[in-house]
Amino acid sequence: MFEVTKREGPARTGVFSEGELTLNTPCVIDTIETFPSLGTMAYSNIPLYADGEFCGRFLEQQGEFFISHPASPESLKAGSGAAVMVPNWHTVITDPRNYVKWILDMKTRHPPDTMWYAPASALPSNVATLIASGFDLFDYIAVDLKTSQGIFCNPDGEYPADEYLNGGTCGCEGCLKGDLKLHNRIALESEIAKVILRIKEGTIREYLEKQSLNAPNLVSILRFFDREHKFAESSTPVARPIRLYTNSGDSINRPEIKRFMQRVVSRYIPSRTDAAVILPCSARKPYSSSQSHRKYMGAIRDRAHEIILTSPLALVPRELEGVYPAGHYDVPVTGYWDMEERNIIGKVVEDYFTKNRYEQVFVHLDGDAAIIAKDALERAGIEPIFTATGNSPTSHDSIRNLEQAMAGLPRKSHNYIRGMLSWQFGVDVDTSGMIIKGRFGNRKVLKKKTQLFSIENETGLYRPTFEGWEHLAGRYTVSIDDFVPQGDILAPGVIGCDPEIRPGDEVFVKGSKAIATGRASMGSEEMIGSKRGVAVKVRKVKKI
Amino acid sequence: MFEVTKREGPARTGVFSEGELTLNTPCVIDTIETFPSLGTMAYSNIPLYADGEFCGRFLEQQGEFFISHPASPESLKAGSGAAVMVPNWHTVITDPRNYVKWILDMKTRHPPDTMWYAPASALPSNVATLIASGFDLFDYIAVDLKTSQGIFCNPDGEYPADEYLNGGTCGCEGCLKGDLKLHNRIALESEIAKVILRIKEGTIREYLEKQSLNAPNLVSILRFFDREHKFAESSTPVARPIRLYTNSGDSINRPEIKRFMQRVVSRYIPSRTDAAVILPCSARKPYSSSQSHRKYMGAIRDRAHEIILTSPLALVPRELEGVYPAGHYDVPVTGYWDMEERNIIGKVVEDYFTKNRYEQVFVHLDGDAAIIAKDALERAGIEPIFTATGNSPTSHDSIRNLEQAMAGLPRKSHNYIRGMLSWQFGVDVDTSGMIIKGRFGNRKVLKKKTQLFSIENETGLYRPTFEGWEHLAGRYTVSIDDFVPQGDILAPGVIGCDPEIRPGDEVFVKGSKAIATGRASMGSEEMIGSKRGVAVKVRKVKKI
Amino acid sequence: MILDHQEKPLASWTGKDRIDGKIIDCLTIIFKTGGCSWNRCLMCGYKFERHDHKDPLFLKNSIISQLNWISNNYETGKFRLIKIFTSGSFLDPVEVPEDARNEILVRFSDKIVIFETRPEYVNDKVLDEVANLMKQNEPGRNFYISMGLETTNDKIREKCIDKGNTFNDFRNAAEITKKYGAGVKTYLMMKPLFLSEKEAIEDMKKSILESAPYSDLISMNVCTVQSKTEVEYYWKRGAYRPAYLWSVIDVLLNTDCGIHVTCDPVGGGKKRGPHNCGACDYDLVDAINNYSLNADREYLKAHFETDCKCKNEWKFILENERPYGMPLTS
Amino acid sequence: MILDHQEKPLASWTGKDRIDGKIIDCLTIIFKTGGCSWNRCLMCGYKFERHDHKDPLFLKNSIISQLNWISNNYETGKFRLIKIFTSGSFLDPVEVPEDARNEILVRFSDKIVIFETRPEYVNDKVLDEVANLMKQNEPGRNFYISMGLETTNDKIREKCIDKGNTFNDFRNAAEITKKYGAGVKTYLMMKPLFLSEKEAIEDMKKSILESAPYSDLISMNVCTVQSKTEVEYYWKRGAYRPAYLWSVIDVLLNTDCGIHVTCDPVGGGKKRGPHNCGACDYDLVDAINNYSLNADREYLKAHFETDCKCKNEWKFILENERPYGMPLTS
Repeated sequence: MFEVTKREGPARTGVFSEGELTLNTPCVIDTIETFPSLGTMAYSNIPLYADGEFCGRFLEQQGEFFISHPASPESLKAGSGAAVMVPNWHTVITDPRNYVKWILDMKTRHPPDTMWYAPASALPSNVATLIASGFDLFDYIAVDLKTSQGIFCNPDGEYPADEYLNGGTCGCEGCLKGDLKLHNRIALESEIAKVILRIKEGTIREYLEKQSLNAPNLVSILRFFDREHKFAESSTPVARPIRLYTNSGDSINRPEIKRFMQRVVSRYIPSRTDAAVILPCSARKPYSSSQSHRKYMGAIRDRAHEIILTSPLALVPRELEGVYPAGHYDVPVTGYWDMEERNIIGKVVEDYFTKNRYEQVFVHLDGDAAIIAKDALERAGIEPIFTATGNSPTSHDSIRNLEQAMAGLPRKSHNYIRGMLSWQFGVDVDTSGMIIKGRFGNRKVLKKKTQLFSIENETGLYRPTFEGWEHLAGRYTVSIDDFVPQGDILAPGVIGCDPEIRPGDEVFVKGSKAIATGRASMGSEEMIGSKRGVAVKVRKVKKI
Repeated sequence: MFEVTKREGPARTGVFSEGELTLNTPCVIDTIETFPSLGTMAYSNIPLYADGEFCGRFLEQQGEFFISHPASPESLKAGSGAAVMVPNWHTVITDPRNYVKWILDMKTRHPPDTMWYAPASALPSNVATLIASGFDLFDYIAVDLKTSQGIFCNPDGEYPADEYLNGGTCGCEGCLKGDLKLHNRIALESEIAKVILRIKEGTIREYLEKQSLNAPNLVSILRFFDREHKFAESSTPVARPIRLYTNSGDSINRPEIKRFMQRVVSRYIPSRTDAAVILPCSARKPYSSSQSHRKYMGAIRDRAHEIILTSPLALVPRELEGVYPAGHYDVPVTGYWDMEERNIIGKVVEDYFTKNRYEQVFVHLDGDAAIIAKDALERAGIEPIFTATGNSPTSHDSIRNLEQAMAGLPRKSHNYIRGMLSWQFGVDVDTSGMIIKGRFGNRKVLKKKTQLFSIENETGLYRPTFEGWEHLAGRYTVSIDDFVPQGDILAPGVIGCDPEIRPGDEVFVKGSKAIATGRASMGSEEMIGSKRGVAVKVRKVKKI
Repeated sequence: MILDHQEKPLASWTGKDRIDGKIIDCLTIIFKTGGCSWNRCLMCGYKFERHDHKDPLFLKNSIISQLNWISNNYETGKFRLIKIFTSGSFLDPVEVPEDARNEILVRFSDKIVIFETRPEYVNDKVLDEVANLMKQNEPGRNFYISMGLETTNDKIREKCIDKGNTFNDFRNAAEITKKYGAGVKTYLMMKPLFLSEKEAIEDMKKSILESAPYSDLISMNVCTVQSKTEVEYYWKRGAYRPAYLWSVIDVLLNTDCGIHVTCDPVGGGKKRGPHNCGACDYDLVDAINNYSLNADREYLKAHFETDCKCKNEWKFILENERPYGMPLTS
Repeated sequence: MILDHQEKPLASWTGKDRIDGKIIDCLTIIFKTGGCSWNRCLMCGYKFERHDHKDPLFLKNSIISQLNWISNNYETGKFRLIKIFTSGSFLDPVEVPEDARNEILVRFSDKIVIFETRPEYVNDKVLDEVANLMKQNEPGRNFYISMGLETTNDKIREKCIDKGNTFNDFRNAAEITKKYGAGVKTYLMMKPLFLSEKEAIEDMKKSILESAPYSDLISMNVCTVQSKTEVEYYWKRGAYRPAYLWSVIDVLLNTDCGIHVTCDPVGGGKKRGPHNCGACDYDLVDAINNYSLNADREYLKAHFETDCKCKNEWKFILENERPYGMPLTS
C-alpha cells in the first residue's frame, strides 16, 4: 500500500506499508533483503530499449513488484498502492530524450499512488533528478559499485577516492574510518534526506536546478521535462508561503512561472482598457511597498491600469502583485536581460496586449525593459507613449513626465477583486458592491455585511466562503459521493473534479448530502486516479 | 610570506608562512588566535562604504594585516608576500555590483602574491564564490554566528537546525553528536577542502556555477565578474587536460569560452578563403573522429575550408578542433538553442565572416543552427549556399548535396600548422615545408628533419623547440636577468614578458646568458607583479 | 493674551518624568528655530527641521508664535516640568534670538525648565541672564541645562559622531551651569556609528561613570536610524546596526554611578531603532521605559534574565563582533 | 589444376590448433556462400556476408573459385587441419550447393576437416555421402562437424540468441555424426544478450558440462558486438556489455568436463569484445590464447590470481548485477 503525503510536481514524499514493513519514501534500502522476490528473477532481463514485440514475448510479471516497461502494452496497469519497478532504469540516465519520454509514458499509464523503484540508479549526484522524476525507492547498488571501483561519491559527482577519502571534503563516519563503502552509502542517504526536506519546504525545484549542473544529461533531463510543461504542472502546488528563487537560466521555464504567465494572458481580466502603464519591477515585494512604486502610483493616481514588467514573470497586473509567485520571487539582477528572457517575456507582452486592447499604452521603463516592451507592443500593433526619460524611471523628470501623461485620463481604482478572481478561478465575477476590508494579515472581501472571501496573507490567494463560491460559476468543484465529510476528504471519496485543480487550490466540495469548502492536497489527476491519500483538507462542512 | 601554487583565474591555492606558522590556503582558522593583533584593533571600524576622505582620516595600518579598503589611496600598496585583510567584507556580499567593482579595484592595486583575508564572511554556501574572488583566508565567525542563531549550514544554504541537525542530511561528527557548532565548522572546512580539490583539478568554474545558484546575489556576482572578462581571463589557464563542462546558462561567458571565440575572430588565420563550409558539431571530440564528420569530410574531400558551428564555442575551424577547449567541452543537448546563445554565437559568426571574406560559403546545417548561420552571414553581407536538406545533415540526400556543391572546387588540405600557430601564438607563420608526423599521442611538426613543435596530446597545444621559436616572431617571450636558469624560473627573475602570457602557455625565455623553452605557471601580470613563485617551468635551457 | 499669529511647533507632547526621585507631569516642546549652527553630527536627523530664513526678527516672531500655540493648546499650568528642545542649541543666539529665548523662559519661569544646548553657548553672561529670568518659587533647582555629551571619549565623539567639541568643553560648561544654581542634564549616545556592540556598551558604561560627577541627570539616548543621515547611509548598506535592547539593559543595570540613568528607547523594537529579534522586543522596551520612570532595578533585572532565542546571538556578538568584521547582524 | 576464375574467400588464415592433445598446423577458410538460411541469431554479424544470388549454379561456381584461390595462395600440403566456415551451414544445400561442398571435401580429403553446420542439416544421407568422400588415410577421425549449440539451456537459446533449435536437435545431430566416425565440435556462446555476468558464467559452466558427453571438441566463443546486430543495438544504448575476461577465465578454470575447452577471445580487450578495465586486458587475452593452445592450466590460473583494480568491480558485478539492473558497467 502506498500513499503520497506531499507533492512537488512529480517529486513526492509518501509512505509504503505492507505487513510489518513501513517505508517513508523517498528512501534507499537494501531492496533485495526487503523484497526477496527480487532475488529469484533469473534470466528475466528485458532492456528498456526492447520493443513491444519482445516485451510481449518475454516480459513476465513476477514477484513483489509490478514491472513497468516503456514498451509494455498500454492495457497493462499497476494497481493503486502497488510497488512498481522500472528495470534497468540506470541505463537511460545518459539518454535524456528517452528518459523523459518514458517517464511521461509510464507515469501517465499507471495510478499516481504507486511506489516507483529505480534499481541500480541512485547516486548522490543524480538522486535529486530521479526523485524529481517520480521515483520513490532506491537501492545501494550504484554507490556500492562505485566503491568497488575506488570512486568517491558526493552530491556534486564522482571522484577518485585516493584524493577525496582523505581530502577533508566530508566528515562522515566513513571518511573518518577510511571506509569508502560506508561513506558512499552515507552520502546517498544524506542526499535523499536533503531532498526530502526540500520537498517538504517546497524548494525542490531550486535544488534540482542546482543539482542538474552536475552533468550535461541531468540538465537536458530538466529541460525536456520543462518542455512537457503540463506533466509537472499538474502536480505542482498553486502557491507556497515562501520565496521562489529563480536563480538559474532554466528557472523561467519552471511550472509556476509558466503557469503564472499563461494565466495572466488567458484568465486574467483587466477592469479598464482605456489606458495602461507598464512599470518596472522593484526588488521589494509587493511592488507597491517599494519607494519607487510609491512614486509611480503617486504620479498615476489611478488614471491608468498599472502593469509591471518583470523577469521572469513577464507581466504582473497591479491586482496580482501579492499573489504567488508575483509577491514571492527573487531573481539575480544585473541590469542585463538575456535574449532568452527577452524573447519569452516579449511574447507574453505581445499576447497580453493583443488580447486586451487598451486605447493607450504608456511605457514607463528604461533600458532593456523598454526595448522589450516596445518591440512586443509593436508586434501587437500598438504604438505606446514613452514616459521615462533620462537616466531612470524614478528620476524627477520621469515622474513628472508620467504625471503629465496621465492628464485628462479618468480616475478609476484598480479592481483587485475582479482581477484576482479571474486569475485564480478563471471566472469573470461581477464585483459591484464587493469591498476589501481589514488590515494586512486579515483582509476579507465583503458584500454588504457578508464575507465572500478571506485573503491569505502568505500566498495572496482568495479563500472563498460558501457565499463566495456562489460567485465562482461552479469552477474548482470536487464532487463527492453521498456522504457527509467527517474531517478531510480522501481520494476514494472523490467521484469527479474540475481538471484545473492543483495541490493547494481552494476548492468547493459538493455531494448530495453536504457541501464543503477546503483546500486541495492533490491535483485533479491524482484525485481521480488515486485510491489513497487526502484529496481535500476541509475547512467547513454544511449538510444539505 | 605568501606564494601562489596554482591559479584558476582569481581562485588559487597557496602557502603562507611566517616563522613557525604555515598555512595552506585557502583555509579557515581561528584568525584571532593565529594573528593576535586582530584582538587589539579597538575602535578601528571603517565600513566598506566609507569614502576616501573618511578613510584618509581614520584608516590606520596596524597589526599583522595590511588593511585594504576600496576607498583608500591608490598609492597605498601592500608588499609582496603580505597578509591583506579587507575589513567587513561580509557586508558587501549582498551587493554584487560593489562586490565585483571593489575586488577589481583592490586586486589590481596590490601585488598578486599576497594572502587575502575576508573576515566574518565565509559560509559553506558562499565560500566557493569568496575563493573564486581571490580570498585565501577565512575565519569561523560567520558559521559560529549561525550556530548562535540555531541555523544549520550546508553547501546549499542555511536552514533551521531543528529540522536539519537530526534530519539525516549530514553524517559528520557534529551531526552524530547533535553539536551544531561542530557541524557548522566541519561543513565550512569540508567545503573549503572541496574547493581546493576543484582548483587542483581545474573544475572550480563548474563548481562555482553550481554554487552560485545558492542565492541570487551569488549569481549576480558571477555575472558581474564575467562582464569584466579580462580580470579572470588573465589568470585562467590556457588549457587543461580534462573535460570542460558548459552545463549552465552562464558557461558561455566563462573566460575560456570567450577567449576561444575572441582568438578565432582576432588571431586565427584560415589558409583558404575561396570556399568555406559550415558544419554541425558532434558529441564526440575531436569532431573528425565522429561518424557524422567522417561523412561530411568524405563528401567535401578537402574542397572547402571546414568550420564547425557549435554551442557554446561558436565557430571551430577544423584546424583547431583538437585544441582546448574545442576538443574538451561537453554541453547539454536538447536540439534547442536559446536566444542568448544564438545571439552570442551569431555575433562571432558575423565577425568571423566579416573579417575573413570567403568567395563562397556553404551552410551544411539544419534547424536552429542553420538559422543562426543564415542570419549572421546575412549581416556579414554573405549569401550562403545551403546544402543540408530534409531531416538531417547526415542524411543520404544531404551528403549527396554537399558532395555535388563541392564539384569543381580545388582540393587543398587544411593547413593545421598555420591555423594552430595563428590561434595559439597570434602569428602568421610561413609553414611551407612543415609537416606533421607521428602517431596520435606523439605528433610532431618537422621541417626537413628538424623538429619545430611537438603537439601535446591532452590539450592540443603546440610545444615549440628552440628551432620552433624562431618562427614565432618573438611572441610569448619572457625576459630574464643575466643568469643561466637552474631548474624553473622564479618570478623575481623575470624582468619583462609578453602581456598575452597566461598560465599554461608555452613561452620562450630569453636572457643575456641563456635562452630556454618552457611553460608558464602564471600569467604575465603575475610574472611582473610577484616576488615569489615559479614563473616558468623550464623544459630546456641553452647557454648563449 | 492669545495672539492671532500662531504657528505649531515641530512637536509637543505631555508625559511623566522622573526628577530628583519624584515623578512629575511634564510638557515637552520642540521648537522650530534657525537650526543647529554646527549641524554635522552623523546621526542627527534634525538637520532639516529648521527655518530657511536666518533673519533674527523672523525667527523671533516664529518662535514666539509657536510659544503662543503651546499656551493656547495646553493647560500649561498642569505641568511642573517643561522640556525645551530645538534642532540645535537653545542658547545659540543665531538659532534662537535672545528675546525669543527670554520670552520662553519668562513664560515658564514658575516651573522647572530643561533646555538643551551645546556647551559652547554656556557662559557666564548668558547664564546670569537666564538665572535672573527664572523665578525661584520653590526649593530646588528650577532649571537644567541639558547637553549632548554623547560620550566621554573624545576620539569616539570625533570619529563616530563628529560632534566638534570635547569632554573638557562639557565639563567647563557644567561648572558654569552649577555656578548659577542650575542642574546639568547629560545626554549620552549609545552605539553611534563605527562601534561594535561591545565597544558601544563599554563606551557607554565608562561615559556614565565619567560624566556622573558633572551631572545631575543623565539620559542615555540609543542611536536610531534617522532619515538622510550618515547613519542611515551605512545602515541601508548593512554597515550599521542599532544597539540590541539587551545591551541597553546591560548598561542600565551594570553601571552604578549614583545617578539614576534614564533611557527612552525611541524606535525600540523597530529596525531603525534599538532592537532584538522581534520576539522579545516589546517586553524589553516596556521594561526599559518602566525603569526610566520608576527606577525599579529588580523589574528590569528580571527581564534581563528571561531567555529568548536571540540572547545567544547577542552573547556571541559581544564576544565575536570585531571592528574589522561588523556588524554581524541586522 | 589452377583455374582462371579465382575469387577470394571472405577470409582465410593460418595458425596452430590443438586437436586430441596435439598441436598441429591449421588453415582456416571462410567461404562466401548463399548465406545462412536461418539468419536470425541476435549476435550474428555474418548476415550480410553472403551472395545476393541464390542461384545454385552461380553459388557452386563462386565457391569452387574460392577453393581454387586457396589452393593457389597457400601451400595446402603443409596443413594437417582445415577449418571451414561459411556464414551459415556447410551442410545446408541451399547455401552450399552439394557439388561445391563435395568438391571441397574431396580437395581436403587427406586432412582433418572441420566444418560448421546447424544440426538440422545433419542426417544420415548427407553424413554417409560426406564420410565416403573423406579418405581414411591415417588413424583417428578425419572430419569433425562443428555445431553452434551456444548453450544447453533452450530458454536462453530462444530468448537471448533466437537460434531456432534445441539442445535435443543438437544431441540427435551429434549421435548421427558419431555414427559415421566423425567428431563433434561444439561451439558455445558466452554471454549472449539479456544475461547478467553471473548468469552468463553459470550458463556457460553448465553448458560445458552438459554438452561434453556429446562432444569431442568444445570451443567457447565469447559474444562480441558485431555491426548491425541486435547486440550492437543494445550495446550502443548501454544495455549490453560483453563478458569480462575474468569471467572467461573463471569458466575455463572452473569447469572440468574432461574435454579441453578452447577459447579464442576475439576482440579481447576491445570495447566490442570481452574486456576488463583496459589495464590488465592484454595479458589476460594472451593467457587465454596460451591456454587454448597449450592447455596449461597453471599458467592461466596464475593470471587469474593476479590482481588488478578491476577485479573488485568484477566480483561486485557477480554478486550484485541482477536481471532488473544490468549491465552495471560498460
